[in-house]
Amino acid sequence: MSVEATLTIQHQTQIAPNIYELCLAGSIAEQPVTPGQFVDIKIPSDALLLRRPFGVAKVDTQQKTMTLLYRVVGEGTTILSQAPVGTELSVLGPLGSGYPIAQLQSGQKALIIGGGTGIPPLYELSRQLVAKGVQVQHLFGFATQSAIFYQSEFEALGPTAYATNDGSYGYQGHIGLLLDAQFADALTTYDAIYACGPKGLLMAVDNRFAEHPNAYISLEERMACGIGACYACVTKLRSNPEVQLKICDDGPVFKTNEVLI
Amino acid sequence: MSVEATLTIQHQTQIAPNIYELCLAGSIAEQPVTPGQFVDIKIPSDALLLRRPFGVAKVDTQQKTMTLLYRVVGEGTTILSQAPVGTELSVLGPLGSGYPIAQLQSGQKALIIGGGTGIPPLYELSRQLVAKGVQVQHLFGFATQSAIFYQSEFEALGPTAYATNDGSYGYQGHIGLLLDAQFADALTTYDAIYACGPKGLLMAVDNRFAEHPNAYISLEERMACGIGACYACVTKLRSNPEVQLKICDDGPVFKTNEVLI
Amino acid sequence: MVDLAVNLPGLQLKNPIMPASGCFGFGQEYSQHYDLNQLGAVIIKAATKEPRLGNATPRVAETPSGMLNAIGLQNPGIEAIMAEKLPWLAQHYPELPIIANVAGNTLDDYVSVCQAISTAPNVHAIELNISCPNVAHGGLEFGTDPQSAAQLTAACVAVSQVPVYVKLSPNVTDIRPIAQAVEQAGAAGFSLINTLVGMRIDIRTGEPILANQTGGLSGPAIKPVAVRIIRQVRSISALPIIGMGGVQNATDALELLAAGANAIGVGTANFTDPFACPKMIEQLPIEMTKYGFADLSRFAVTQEVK
Amino acid sequence: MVDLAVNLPGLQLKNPIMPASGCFGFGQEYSQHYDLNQLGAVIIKAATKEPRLGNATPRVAETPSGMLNAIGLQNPGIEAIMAEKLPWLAQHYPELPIIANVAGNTLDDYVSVCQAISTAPNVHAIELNISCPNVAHGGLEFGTDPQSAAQLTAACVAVSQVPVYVKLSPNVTDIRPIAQAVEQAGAAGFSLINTLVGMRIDIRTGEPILANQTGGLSGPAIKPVAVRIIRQVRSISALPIIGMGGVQNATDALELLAAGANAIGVGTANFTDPFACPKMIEQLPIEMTKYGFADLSRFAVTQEVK
Ligand SMILES: Cc1cc2nc3c(=O)[nH]c(=O)nc-3n(C[C@H](O)[C@H](O)[C@H](O)COP(=O)(O)OP(=O)(O)OC[C@H]3O[C@@H](n4cnc5c(N)ncnc54)[C@H](O)[C@@H]3O)c2cc1C
Ligand SMILES: Cc1cc2nc3c(=O)[nH]c(=O)nc-3n(C[C@H](O)[C@H](O)[C@H](O)COP(=O)(O)OP(=O)(O)OC[C@H]3O[C@@H](n4cnc5c(N)ncnc54)[C@H](O)[C@@H]3O)c2cc1C
Ligand SMILES: Cc1cc2nc3c(=O)[nH]c(=O)nc-3n(C[C@H](O)[C@H](O)[C@H](O)COP(=O)(O)O)c2cc1C
Ligand SMILES: Cc1cc2nc3c(=O)[nH]c(=O)nc-3n(C[C@H](O)[C@H](O)[C@H](O)COP(=O)(O)O)c2cc1C
Ligand code: FES
Ligand code: FES
Repeated sequence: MSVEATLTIQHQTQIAPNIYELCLAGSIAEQPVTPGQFVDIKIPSDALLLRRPFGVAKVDTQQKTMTLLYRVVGEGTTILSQAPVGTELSVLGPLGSGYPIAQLQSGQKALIIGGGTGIPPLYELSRQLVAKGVQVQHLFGFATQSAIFYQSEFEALGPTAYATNDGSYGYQGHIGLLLDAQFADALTTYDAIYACGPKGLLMAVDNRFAEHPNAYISLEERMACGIGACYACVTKLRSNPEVQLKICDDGPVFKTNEVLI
Repeated sequence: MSVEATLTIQHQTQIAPNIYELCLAGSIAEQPVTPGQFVDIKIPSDALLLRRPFGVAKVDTQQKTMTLLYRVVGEGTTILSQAPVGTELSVLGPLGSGYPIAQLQSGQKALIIGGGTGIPPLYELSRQLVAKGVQVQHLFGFATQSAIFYQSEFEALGPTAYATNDGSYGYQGHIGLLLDAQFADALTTYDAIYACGPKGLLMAVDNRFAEHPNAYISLEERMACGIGACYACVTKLRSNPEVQLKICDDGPVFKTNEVLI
Repeated sequence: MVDLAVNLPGLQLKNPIMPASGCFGFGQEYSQHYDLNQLGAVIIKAATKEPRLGNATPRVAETPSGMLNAIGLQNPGIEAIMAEKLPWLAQHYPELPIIANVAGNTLDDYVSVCQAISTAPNVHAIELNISCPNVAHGGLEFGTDPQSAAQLTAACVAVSQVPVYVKLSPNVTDIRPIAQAVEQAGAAGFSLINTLVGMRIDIRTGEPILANQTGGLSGPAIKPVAVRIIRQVRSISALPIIGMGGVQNATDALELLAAGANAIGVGTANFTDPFACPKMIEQLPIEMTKYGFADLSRFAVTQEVK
Repeated sequence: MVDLAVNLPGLQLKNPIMPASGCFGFGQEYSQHYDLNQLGAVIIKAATKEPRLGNATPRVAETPSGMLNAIGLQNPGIEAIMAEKLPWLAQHYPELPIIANVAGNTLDDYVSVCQAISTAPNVHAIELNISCPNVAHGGLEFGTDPQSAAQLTAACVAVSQVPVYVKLSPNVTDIRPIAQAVEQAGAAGFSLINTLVGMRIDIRTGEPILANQTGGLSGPAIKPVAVRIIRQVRSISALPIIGMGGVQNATDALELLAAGANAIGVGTANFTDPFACPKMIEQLPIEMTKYGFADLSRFAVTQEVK
């Protein structure tokens, strides 16, 4: 059940160039989320009507806090990044379907693939998997070394490999190339594959793991209602493009080979 | 010379139902104003484009602070009243012509007539007159006793008579009636007359003191530019209605009998 | 006690607030958030003869105090709406009046959808959408020419079991001849306004943000246009008007009522706040009391507008 | 170094930013605040044959991210403008290109003002205002009918010593035939857009806030309409476009340029911030660098818009 509630900014820190860690306290954080779910935030500006969707990077149900990680890209995130501690935000969530994890057992292996601002929800995913005893391998793509965030946080959960476009850290090149070079047998090695990131990354994962029985990608699209009522955020079923699914509601997580990216 | 500058909210207090005292600190307050001048404030909301005009109730050039008194009437003043201490406001001013006071000598007598939210700029006026040694008599109209603000402040400067619509304080009835009842010889008794308030009050004053050589009223009108460029705030010259004056720039203060109210 | 009831042809409403077409789906999603019985009525998403996939994505973009949409009338088609969507509403909210928004490519499309959908027991009125800016055919074409608008209206009125409200476009030089033609053709009322045509461009690419290039502008940005058009149509017609365009709160609703509307559609505001409608219904009596109105009858406006 | 220069018929501009007509008077007031030589040009307030008193007050009202105005073309008349306003500008800012906005009731009015004002040495172009929504005669009438628009344009072009840009109204069903007619009649370019027609109502009284009832809607609220119309006209014409409508900052200016404009008018933003224009001129190279543009030439758009 998604709810609309007022959450309060508990702290907010810039953790990389243009990347902010936002910690919100309030009732929505009393319940755990399915990793991959997102929240839809009303930006505190009268002129901005549409809520902004952000993946949930961490929920601490004891502290009743929720952490989001976001990049400043436009007007809404600029205003959000300037909101002081104590600001009250209207938050709608948790929304969407999230990544299935119930099928995994302790000791099984999961490959978590992310790029840029697709990475935040993968942190809650990795936390929940590790809590179940699943062994996680992270594989993250960034433009350049300085853009990397949450490195130690992820490394604390499992081995973490990086690819950077300019080669300034880890493998040089995009995630697809790193997959081919160092994780060529991932299709069979991992019990589950989870991905979130830019379109190119999702296509690379969708492509390589189309046949994997347990591989998931998370999509982004411009949204209005966030709850499936307005048909803003549709994507077509690959097996039958006459059927459209709503990313906000049926997604944002889909199985590989399920939808047309 | 009017300037645009950032002023900071130093404190803000509700001093009567819906009436706020707002103290702003910053460069504009380093210079004295002509009483009756106003400032034009950008409300901190992205959706509200037009600045709001407010008479200057007090300038303290030593402390570099400026005091405004305003009533919450709509969206802009509602947002302003909720702005916390420390908020930075873009302020344009001081604007307009203000009340002439140079002609008065120490010992001369001035009658200051105001109603409701027309009263704020009369405080700075009275302060400056008293500083010159002018004897001031205040005459203020309010809807009801609880609406009265700045009573002790004005009484400290000179005798202050009140009229309330419901008779809950002072004279019962509007200012015109009080003028007729208790200040029937004001035309000759006072060396100067100054008024600011609702249209009815201004008409009553304009009417009664049309012939007074030193009587002034301050007008209000909806404004856009605030500096005389857009022709939003015009009023017609009484002697020649083909000539229009701009309230923001030629006014807001006019001589009695000068313009069509 | 303030009385919010409104009686219009086909519509006995306990209050004048209804979600606008396309901004509330077929009610299911928002029913997670609150009891839809609070609403005066619900205007459901456009129904067309065949299922429609709509336009490519991105379908929405934000603008100052507004948004653009180019959904393209995606809907499951009249059959599925009759078989699933309307029955779901009838089952969960048997007392809730539904207004069916009808769209199509051709006159025949419109006629067949009106005929079918007006037989659904919970459909109390039709909102004839001749003003959708986001489809290649039909839609706006019927809405910009008085004669085509009248022809379509007459044909739909003839086959409909319920009153037909015609939803007009603000994207015209003069709305009055169109409103007049539609009234003469037998419309029971008007729905005003649909979206303005707008565009946003992504500076990085120089390309429109919306895949459809243009989209319909809605939200508070268009409220002054809605007020103007409602008052213009009110000045030449006594027919009921469902007013919409930028209503975010009870004060906005009162402004559209004061312009001449008899009921209020709420679109974009649902996205900003999913509880916008129930909050408005709660706030309306408080605001009305503040301004001294005991019921909605004083909002009977007939002034002429230049 | 980013190059902001723009060369248009009659206008060698050091940058594309110019205050829009009616929002900057004749320059004197804003010259208290900054050196007008920073501007690309100034479009002065509408000039009419006789002095105009304009409409009754209130003349402005606020709307979400916008405002309404119904000034009604108040101006001191062509004689005073030629005798005082233009000479003041020529004396204080001899290098500053002035664009004269011309309005009237009849074709003859327009013609005589164009003839006179185009002889002023600092008037480099005329902006023919056939789109003012706030006057009873002329204005909008010429702007909604292709034939009248063409006739007026041809007559004004014939008598003008400087290029004539025609300012079109967005309050039409289809702007393209009007733009085409105006181009064929000899216009040097377009000015897009004038205001949308809107209204605000005071709930307390049920009466419009503006004495004129309706007013012109400007500001960011209309930016998506401006972008759409600029792109529509760009898709059928290669003539230069002075784009305006809701430009508040350099990013907005780039969006209108990307839509197809060649220069940018700034209206309402001057009221929100008297320094809006110089700030934009300062910010433009920074924003352009961010997006990788070395000059304004890449903004040559010809895509078709549905
Ligand atoms: C399910 C989901 C989860 C997301 N999670 C994250 C996250 O954890 N961290 C993060 O940094 N970003 C995330 N994003 C992207 C984030 O929503 C956008 O970066 C943000 O909305 C931009 O807002 P803005 O006002 O700064 O940009 P503007 O460009 O000014 O926004 C204008 C409009 O476009 C929309 N928009 C712009 N970019 C996107 C986008 N990429 N996806 C969807 N809508 C967009 C905005 O929501 C707004 O409606 C997520 C997006 C989706 C759909
Ligand atoms: C020269 C001058 C001096 C003023 N001094 C004071 C003062 O000292 N104290 C005080 O309380 N009020 C004063 N006012 C009135 C004050 O400007 C308005 O009450 C205020 O603008 C209302 O803003 P709002 O957003 O709350 O109201 P809204 O009604 O939401 O405002 C909408 C628009 O209408 C304008 N508006 C509304 N009422 C008025 C009005 N009475 N006069 C001019 N514009 C108006 C607003 O500025 C805004 O542009 C003065 C007005 C003028 C012209
Ligand atoms: C996402 C979206 C979808 C819409 N779909 C429809 C539709 O299917 N049929 C219709 O007649 N109007 C449709 N509209 C227009 C609204 O019903 C309404 O007329 C318009 O948005 C103005 O109201 P608002 O400003 O409250 O949103 C849609 C609007 C939006 C924002
Ligand atoms: C107060 C005001 C007065 C205006 N006067 C004129 C005018 O005299 N002639 C004209 O062509 N346009 C006039 N306009 C329209 C503007 O020039 C401009 O086209 C419009 O406001 C859109 O730009 P903006 O959103 O930047 O304000 C006026 C606009 C405003 C707000
Ligand atoms: S955002 Fe409305 S359906 Fe997804
Ligand atoms: S407000 Fe623009 S001239 Fe007075």
